[in-house]
Amino acid sequence: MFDKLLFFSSFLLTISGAAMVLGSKDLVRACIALLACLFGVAGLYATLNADFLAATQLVVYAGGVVILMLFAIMLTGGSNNAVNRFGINKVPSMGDGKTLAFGILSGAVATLTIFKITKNVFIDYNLQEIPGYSSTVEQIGQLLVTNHVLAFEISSILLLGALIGAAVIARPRKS
Amino acid sequence: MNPTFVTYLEQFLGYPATNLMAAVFFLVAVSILVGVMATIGGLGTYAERKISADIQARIGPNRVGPFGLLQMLADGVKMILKEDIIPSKADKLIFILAPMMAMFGVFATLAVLPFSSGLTLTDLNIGVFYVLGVGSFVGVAIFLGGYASNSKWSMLGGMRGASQIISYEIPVTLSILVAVTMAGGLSFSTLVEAQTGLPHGWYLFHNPFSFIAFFVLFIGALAETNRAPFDLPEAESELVSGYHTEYTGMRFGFFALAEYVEVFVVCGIAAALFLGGYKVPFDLGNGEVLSNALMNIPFLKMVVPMTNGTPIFKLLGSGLGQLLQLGSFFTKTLALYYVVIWIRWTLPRLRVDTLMTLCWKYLTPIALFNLLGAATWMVVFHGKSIYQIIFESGAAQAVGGH
Amino acid sequence: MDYTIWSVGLIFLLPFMAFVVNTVIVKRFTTLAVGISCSAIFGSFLLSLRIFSDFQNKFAADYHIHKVFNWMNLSGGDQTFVVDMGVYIDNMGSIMLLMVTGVAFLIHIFSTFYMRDDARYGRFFVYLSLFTSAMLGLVLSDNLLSFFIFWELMGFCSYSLIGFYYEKNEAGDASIKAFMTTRIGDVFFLLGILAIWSVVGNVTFVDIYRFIGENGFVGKTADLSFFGTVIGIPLATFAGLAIFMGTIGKSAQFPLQVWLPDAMMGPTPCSALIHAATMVAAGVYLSLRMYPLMEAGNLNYFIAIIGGITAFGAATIALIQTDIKAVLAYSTISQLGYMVLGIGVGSYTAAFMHLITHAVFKACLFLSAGSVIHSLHDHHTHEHVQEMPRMGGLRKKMPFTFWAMMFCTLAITGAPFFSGFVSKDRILGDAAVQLVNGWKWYIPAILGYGGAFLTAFYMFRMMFLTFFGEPRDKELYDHMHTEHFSWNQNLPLLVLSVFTFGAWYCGSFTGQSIAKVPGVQNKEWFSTLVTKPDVNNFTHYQKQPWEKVDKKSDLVFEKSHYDASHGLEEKEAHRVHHVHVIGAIVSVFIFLGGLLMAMMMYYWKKWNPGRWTSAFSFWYRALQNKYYMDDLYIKIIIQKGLLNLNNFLAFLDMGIYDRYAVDGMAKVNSWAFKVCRWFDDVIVDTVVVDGTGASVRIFNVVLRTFQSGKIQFYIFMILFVMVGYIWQLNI
Amino acid sequence: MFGANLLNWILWLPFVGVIAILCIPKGKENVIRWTALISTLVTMVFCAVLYCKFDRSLGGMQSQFEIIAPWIPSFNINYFLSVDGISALMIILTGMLFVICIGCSWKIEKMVKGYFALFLFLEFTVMGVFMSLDFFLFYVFWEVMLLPMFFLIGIWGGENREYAAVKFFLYTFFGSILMLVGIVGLYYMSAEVPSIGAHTFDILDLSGGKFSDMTVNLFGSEWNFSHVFFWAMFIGFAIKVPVFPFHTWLPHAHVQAPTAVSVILAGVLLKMGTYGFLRIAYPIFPQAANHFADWIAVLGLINVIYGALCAMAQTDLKRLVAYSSVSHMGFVMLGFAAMTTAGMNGAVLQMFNHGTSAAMMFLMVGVVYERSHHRWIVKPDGSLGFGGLYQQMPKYAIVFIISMFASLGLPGLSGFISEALIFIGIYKAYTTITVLALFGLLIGAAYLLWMFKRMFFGEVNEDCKSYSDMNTRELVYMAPLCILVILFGIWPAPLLDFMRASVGNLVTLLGNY
Amino acid sequence: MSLFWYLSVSFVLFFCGIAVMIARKNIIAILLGIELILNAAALNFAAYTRFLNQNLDGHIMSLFIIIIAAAEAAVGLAIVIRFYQIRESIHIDDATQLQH
Repeated sequence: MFDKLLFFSSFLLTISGAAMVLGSKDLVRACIALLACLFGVAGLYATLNADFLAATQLVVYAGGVVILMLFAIMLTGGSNNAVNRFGINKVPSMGDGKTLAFGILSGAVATLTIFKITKNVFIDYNLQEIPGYSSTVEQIGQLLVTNHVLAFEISSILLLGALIGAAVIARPRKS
Repeated sequence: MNPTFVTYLEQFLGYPATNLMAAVFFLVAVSILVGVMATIGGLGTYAERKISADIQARIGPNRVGPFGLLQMLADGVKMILKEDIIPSKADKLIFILAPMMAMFGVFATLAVLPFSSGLTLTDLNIGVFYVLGVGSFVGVAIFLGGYASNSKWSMLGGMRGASQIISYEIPVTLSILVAVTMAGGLSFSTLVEAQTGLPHGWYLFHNPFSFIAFFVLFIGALAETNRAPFDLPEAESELVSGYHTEYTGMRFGFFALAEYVEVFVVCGIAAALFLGGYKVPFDLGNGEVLSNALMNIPFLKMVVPMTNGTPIFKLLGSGLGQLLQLGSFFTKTLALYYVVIWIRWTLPRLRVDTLMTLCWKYLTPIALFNLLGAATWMVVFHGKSIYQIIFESGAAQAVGGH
Repeated sequence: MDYTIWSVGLIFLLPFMAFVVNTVIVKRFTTLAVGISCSAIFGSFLLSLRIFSDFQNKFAADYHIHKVFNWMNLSGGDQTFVVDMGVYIDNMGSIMLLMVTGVAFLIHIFSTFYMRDDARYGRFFVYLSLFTSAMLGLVLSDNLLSFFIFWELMGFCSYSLIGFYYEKNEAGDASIKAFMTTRIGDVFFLLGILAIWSVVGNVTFVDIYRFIGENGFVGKTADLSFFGTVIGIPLATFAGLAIFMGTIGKSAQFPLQVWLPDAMMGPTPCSALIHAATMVAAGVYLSLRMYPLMEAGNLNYFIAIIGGITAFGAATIALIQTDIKAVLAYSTISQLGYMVLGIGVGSYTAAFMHLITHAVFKACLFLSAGSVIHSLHDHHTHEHVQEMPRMGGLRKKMPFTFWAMMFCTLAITGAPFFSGFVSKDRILGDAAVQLVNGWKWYIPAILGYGGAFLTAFYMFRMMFLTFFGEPRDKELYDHMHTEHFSWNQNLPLLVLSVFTFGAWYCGSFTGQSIAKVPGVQNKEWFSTLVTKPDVNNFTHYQKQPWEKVDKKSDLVFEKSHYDASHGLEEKEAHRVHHVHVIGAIVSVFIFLGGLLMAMMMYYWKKWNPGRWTSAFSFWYRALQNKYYMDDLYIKIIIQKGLLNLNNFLAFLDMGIYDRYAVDGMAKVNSWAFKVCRWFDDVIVDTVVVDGTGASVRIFNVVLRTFQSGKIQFYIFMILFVMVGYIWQLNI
Repeated sequence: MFGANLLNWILWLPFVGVIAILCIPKGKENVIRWTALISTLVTMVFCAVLYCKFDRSLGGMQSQFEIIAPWIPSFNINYFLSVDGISALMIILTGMLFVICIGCSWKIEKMVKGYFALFLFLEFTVMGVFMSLDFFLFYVFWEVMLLPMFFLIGIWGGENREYAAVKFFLYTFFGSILMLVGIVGLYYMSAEVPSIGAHTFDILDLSGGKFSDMTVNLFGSEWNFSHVFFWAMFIGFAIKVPVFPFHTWLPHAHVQAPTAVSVILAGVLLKMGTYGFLRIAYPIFPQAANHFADWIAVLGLINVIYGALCAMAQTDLKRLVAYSSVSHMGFVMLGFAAMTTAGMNGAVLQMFNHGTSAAMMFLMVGVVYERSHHRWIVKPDGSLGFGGLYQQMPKYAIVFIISMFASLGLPGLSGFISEALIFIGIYKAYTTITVLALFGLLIGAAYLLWMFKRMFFGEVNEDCKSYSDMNTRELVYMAPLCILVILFGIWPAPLLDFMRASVGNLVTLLGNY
Repeated sequence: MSLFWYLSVSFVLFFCGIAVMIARKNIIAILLGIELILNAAALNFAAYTRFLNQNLDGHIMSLFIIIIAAAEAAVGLAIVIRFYQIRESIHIDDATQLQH
C-alpha cells in the first residue's frame, strides 16, 4: 500500500513536472518544475527497488544540477530578457506558439517512433515473479568495483574533466 | 539489523504493521516527532539568545516564564499573528513555495536521524546518502526564496546561500565518507553500532584522519546551515537580512525554524557519525543488559510472575535503554549545538572570497586526502583504531615480557 | 753500499717531492717552501756524495749500477711490448750527480740572497726544485726515453724561468725562442730515439752499446721515401745525427745557439744553474752517453766542426758585448762548443772534464755577476744595472766577489794550474792530435785555439771593465754598499771558486806533463775512471730489478789504473804525448796573449777599442747583429715563410675549401631544390592538386546550405533522419 | 654490487636524469642544475665501478657486463651491450667529462632546463654508442646523438650558431648515410658468409675478417666487397674524427658551440669516430685496413701538419684549439695506420689523452670567455685581445700552462706518452711520414706557445684589468683533469693495463691479414 | 505496478524533452529538455532491471547516465555562461557561428 501510494504520488509529480517544463513560459518555473519532475523520478526509482539510484538522483539533481541551472539563469540575465541580439527570425526566447506546436509535433513523432520499436515490450514482456524489496547498495558497490570498474574509473575521469573544463570555459577573460 | 521503531510497534501490536493501522500509528509518531523537533527549534532560538547574552555578559530573555523559557512561545505566537506580506512584484508561487521547501528539506532528514536505536523512524540502508540528498533542498529553497522576493538583497543572499551550500557539500560529503569507509555501510545504525559508548571507541578518536574529518564536517556543517562565521546569506550589515528580507510572519518563521532544526540535525549527524551517536557506555543502551539486571532484582521478581514476565522485563529493559540512548544522543548533539552558538558569538564573519577559498583550497583537499588516508588506515591496520593498536601492542609486549 | 730506491731514487725524488709540496704551500708559507727546496737539494747532495765516495772506493772504470722497473706493458694478444725504466749510474754519472747536486745546492743558497726581494721568491724555488729533479732524473736515466722526458721537463723549466718576469714582453719572446729552438733539436732527438728503437727494440744505453758492440747497425739503413724514391741513410749516421741535433739544440750549438743569449732574461741564479752549469751541459752529456753511436755513425768530424764553429763564433760575439750577462752567455756557448769539439776530436774524458769544470766556474761566474748586478741598483729606474760601461772599480767595494770571479776567469781563460787549463787544453791538445788525419782537421783545431785566445781577451776585458779602473758611473758607485761577507751571497761563490783549481781534477797542476811521476798516478782519478765506453764490454750485461738485493757491492772489481798511453800503441802514444805537451805550451802563450791584449786595451788603456771597431766596422756590425742569424730565423724563415704559409693554408681551408667546396655542395643542392620547386609549384600543385580542389568546391557550395549553424535545425534533421530510418526498417 | 646490469645503469641513468629534469618546473633552475650534476655524478660513480670490476686480463668482450635482449627479432636486431678495454675506457672518459661539463655549464642562463636535459640526453646517446655491439643499435645511438648536439650548438651557441649547427648536422649526417649503406650491405652479405650463416647486425659476429674474399657488383663491375665497404665506413667515421678533407665542420662547430659542448665535442664525440674504426671498420675489414694503411697514414700526416699549420694562423682562440684537435686526431690516425702494438695502444691512449687535454683547453677558453666575452688572440683591428693575463689571473695561468703543455705533448704529461707510442709504432713502417709528423709536434708547440705568449705575457691589457681569477667552481672542475693529465703522464700503466689485452687482440687480428 | 506505467512515464518524459528541445529558443531551456530525455532513459533502465531481469547492470547504467547528465550540465552551463559573456545572449539562433 505504501509503495502504491508512493508510486502514484511520484507518477503524478513526474508527469506534471514534465508537462510544466514544456508548458511554462518562465524559465525559473520550468526549472522548479524540472526539480519536481526529477524528485518524482527519484520516487519512481524508490518504488523500483532502486534505493541507491533514488538517493543519487536526489543528490545530483536537487543538490547540483538544478541549482546550477538556476545559477546559469541568473548569470545570463534571467529568463525573460534573453532576446535575439541580431534580430533575425525574431522568435521569443521561450518560443512562441509556432515553435511549441512544432516541438510537440516532432516530440510526438519521435515518441511514436520509439514506441514503434518498443511496443513489444509494452505488450507482451515476459512476466516474472517480482522479488521483494532488498538493499541494492552493496550489490551496486560490488558491481562498480568488479564488472564495471573501467566504466567507473572513466566516469570519474569524465567528471574531473567536466569539472576542470567547466571552470576553464566559464572563467571570465580580460578582453 | 537493529530493531527500529516499526519493529517495536509490531512487537507492541502483535501483528505486522503493514496495514492502515500501522500507517496511522506511524503518522502519529511522525507528527509527534515533528512537533518535538519544532519545539527544539524554538528552544534553539531561546538558547541562542541566552547563550549570546551570557557571552556578552547580559542576562537575556528573562521575563516570559521561568528564566524566560516561554519567550519562544511568545515569539511563535507573534509570528503566526503577524500580517503575511507578499511583495507585489514577487513571483508569488515560488515565494510561497520556498519556505515550504526549506521546511521539507530539513524535516525529511529527521526520518533517518538516529535518536536512539529504537527511535529511528526508518533505518534506511542509504541513510546518510538520503540525508545529503534531501538536505540539498534547503539550498534550492534559499535560492528560490531570494529570487522570488524580487529584491536585490534577497537575490544576493539567495545566491550566496546556494553557492555556499553546494560548495560546502563537497567537504562535508567527503568527511562523512570517512565514517562510512570505516563502518562499511551507509545506514545510520551501521555507523553508530560500529562505535562504542565510551570515547575510545568513537570514530572521532579512531584514527588521525577521522579526527580531522570530524572537524571538517563540523566546519562544513556550519557553512551549510549558514551559521556564523559563515552567515553571509543573511549578513545583516550587508544584505539587511539576506534571502528572507521580504519574508514576514510564519513564512519567515518557517525559514528560521528550518535553520535551527537544521543546525540540530547536522549536530546530530556529526554526533552519530563521530561521537558514538546514541551509544551508551558499558552497553547500557542495549535492552538485554538492563532487562537482565531488572530480572535479577528480587523484589521485582516477586511482583512480576516469572512465567510470562520475561517479555515485560525485556520491554522494560529495552525501554530504559532507549531512554539512556536518547539521553546520550541529545547530550552530544546539544553540546555541539552549544559550540555552534558559541562560535557564532565568538568569531567574526568571513568575506565571500575567503569563504570560497576556505572551502575549495583548504577543506576540500584536506577532506580528499583525509578520505584517502582513512581508507589507507583501514587497509593497513585492518580497521583497528589507535587505541586498539596501542592496547594490542602493549598486551603483546606484556605477554612477550614474561 | 746497497743501491735501493731510498739511496738512489731519493736523489731524484727529494727535489721532486719538494716541488710537489711547494706547489701547494708556496703561496702561504714562502719561507718554509724555500727551506724545503734547499733541504731537499742538500739531501740529494749528501746522497750523491755517498754514491760518489762509493765509486771512488771501488775505483773501477767499468763499475756501474743498473736497476730497472717495468713502466709500461702493452702486451696483449700475441704481441709483446714492454718498456722498462731504470737507473744507470757509472763513473761519469756519479761525478755528474755530485756536480749537479753540489752546484744546484750552492745556487739554491745564493738564490735565497738574490731572489729575496722578488715578488715571486717562492715560486722561483718551485721551478728550481722541479728543474733540479728533472736534471737529476736525466743523469740517473738508464735509457733514452726517460732521458728525453727529463730533458723536455728541463726545457719546460727553462721556459718558465726565462719567462719568470712575465710582465716583460721580451721575457715572453725569449722564453718561446728558447723553448722552440731547443724543441727543434728535441724533435730530432726523438727521431733518433725512434730510429734506435726500431732496430734495438728499446733505448737503454747498455743495450745500445751492446748492439753497437755486436755491429748491429752495420748494414741497417733508415729508408726515407719520397713518392717512391727511397733514400737509404745508414742508420747509425741517421740516429747519431738526429741525437746530436738534440745536443745542438740543448747545448746551444751552431746553428741553434740563438736562444741562449736571450735566455738571460731569466733571473741570474737560474742562468747560472740552467743556462750555464747543468741544462745546457746535458746536451753534451747526451752526446757523451751516445759517443759510441756517434763513432759508429762516423760523425766525429761533423761534431768537431760544429763545436769549433760554435766555440769561435760565440767568442767573437762575446768580444763586443757590454752586458755582463751577455758576455757570460756567449762565453757559455763558446765553452759548450769546446766540449762538443772535444767529443768530435775523440777527447771523451776531457770533454766530460770540461763539462764539470765549466759547470763549476761558469756557475761561479754567473753568481758573481749576479752579485754585482744585485749590488748595482739604479735609483732612477729602480732596476739593477747589467751594463759594464756603467761599472768599473768595483774591486774595492766587492772584494769577495772580485776574488771569486777572478779565480773563475783564470780558470775559463786557461791559466795554468786552474781547472780550465786542465780540461780545455786537453781538448785542444786532442784536436791537435787529430791534425795528422788530414787537412780538414786543421779547421776545428784552428777554430779552437783561436777561440781560446778570444776567450782570454774578452773575459779579462769583462774583469777590467767591471772591477778595475775608475768607476764610470759615479752616482751608481757611490750608492752601492761596501760588501760584507754574507753566507748566502759570498759563501757559494767562494766554495765554487775553490774548485776552480786544476788539482781537484787532475794529478798534476797542468794535467799533462807530470802524469808519469810515480805515486801521483792514482791521483789522475778523473782520467782513470771516465773512459770511453767499451762497447764490447756490455755483451753479458744484465739489468737488475729494483726488488732484488744488490749483490754488486760484494763483487770484486779490479781497480783501474791510469793508462798514460790512452790505450794506444807505444809509438802513437808517444806522438800524442808530444803533441799534448806542445799544445799545452801553445795554450799558455795564447792565454798570455789574450791577457796582454785585454790589459793593453782596458787596463793600461794603450789601445783604443774604438779605433778597432771603426776599423772593422763591417765585422763589428755583423757581431752586433750576432751574424744576422736571429734576423734570418725570425724575420725570414718564421715571419716571411712560416707565418705566410700558415695564413695561406688557413685561408685555403676556410676561405676556399670550406666556402666553395663544402658550402658549394649546398649551393648545388639549392639549385636542385629550385628546379624541383618549380616542378612542384607549377605542374603538380597548380594543375593536378588545385584542379582537384576546384571540383570539390562545387560540392561545397551545395552542402554549405545544410550547415546553417542552427542547432535546432540539426536536432530536427537528426530526428528526421532517425525517424525516417526507423520507419523504413519496418520492425 | 650492480651485477650484470651495470651497463644498463650507466646507459640509462642520464636518461633518467633527462626525465627528472623535464619534470622540474621551469623556474627552479638551481634544482635543475643540481639534478643534472647528481645524475652525471652517479653515472660517473657507476663508471668507477666499471673501472674497478673490469677484468684486465680479458681481451675480448667482458661477459660479466654483457646484456643481450631481443629488440626487433624479425630482423635479428638485439639490444646488445658489452664492453672491452677500448670502449670501457671511452665510457669512463665520457662519464668523467660530462660531470666536468655540467660544472662548467653552471652559469648557463638561457633555457636552463632544455640545456641540461639535452646535455644529459647527449650523454645517454654517447654512452650508447660506446656500449652497443649491435650494429643497428650502434647506428641508432650514433644518429640520435646528432639531435642534442644540433640543438645545443644551434640554441646556445655563438653569433653564427645556426650555420655551424646545420653544417655540423649535414656533414655528419652525410657520413652516417655512408655508414648506413655499409650496415645494410653487411647485413645482406652476412648471410652469405658460411661462418655466420644468417642475416645479422651483431658486430662481434661480423668482425674477424670474414668478408675478405667477397665481391660486390657495383655500377656493372665486380668490386672487392671489403674494400668498397671499408671506404663507406671509413668516410662515415672519418667525418667524425675528422680526417683531412672532411674536417671543415669542426672549426665552425667548435667556435660556435658553448664551452661545455665544445668540451664534449672535442673530448668525446671526436673519439666516436676513431672508436668506430677500432670497433667496426678494422675488425670487420682487417684485410682492407691493411690494404689501405698507406692512405690512412698519409691522411693522418696531413691532419697533423695541416691542422697544426692552420692553427698557427688563427686569431680566434677557440678556432686555434679546434685546429689543434684536428692535428691531434691526426696522431690517432697515424697510430691506426701503424697496426703495431705500440701504435695502436698509443692511438687509443691518445684518444683518452686528447679527451682530457683538449677538454682542458676548451674549458680554459671557456673560463676566459666568461670574463671577456670575446676570444680574439689578435683582434681584427690588429691589437691584442688579451695581454698580461699572467699577472691578472695567476691561477688561471698555471692551469692554462698545464693544459697547454699537456696539449703540446710535454713529457711528464699524458699527451707525450701516447704520441711517443704512436711514433714508436709507426716509425718502422712509415719512416718518412714519421719524420714529417714529428714536425707537427714542433708546430704544435709553436702555435700554443705563441698563443700563450700573446695572451699572458707583458703588461695587463686595459680590457683585462677587470677579469677575476678562476673561482672555486672552475678550479674544482679543472682539478681532476689536471691531476689525471699529470698522473697518466708519469704513470700510464692504469690506462694501458685496461686496454692492452683488447688492443693486442685487434693487432693480432690485423696482423693475420 | 507493471512495467507499462513506468514506460509510460518514460515516454512522457521523452516526449516533453524532445518537444522542449525543439520548441524553446533559450539554451538553458534546451538543456532542461536534455535532462528530461536523459531521465527518461535512466528510468527505463531501472524499470527493465526491475521487471525483465534482476541483475543490477541497469542500475549501473542509470547511475552512469546520471553522472553523464551532471557532467553535461556542468559543461553545458559553462558554455552557456561563456557564450553569454561573449554575445550577451543565450538565444540559440545567435549561436550559429564557430567563431566570435
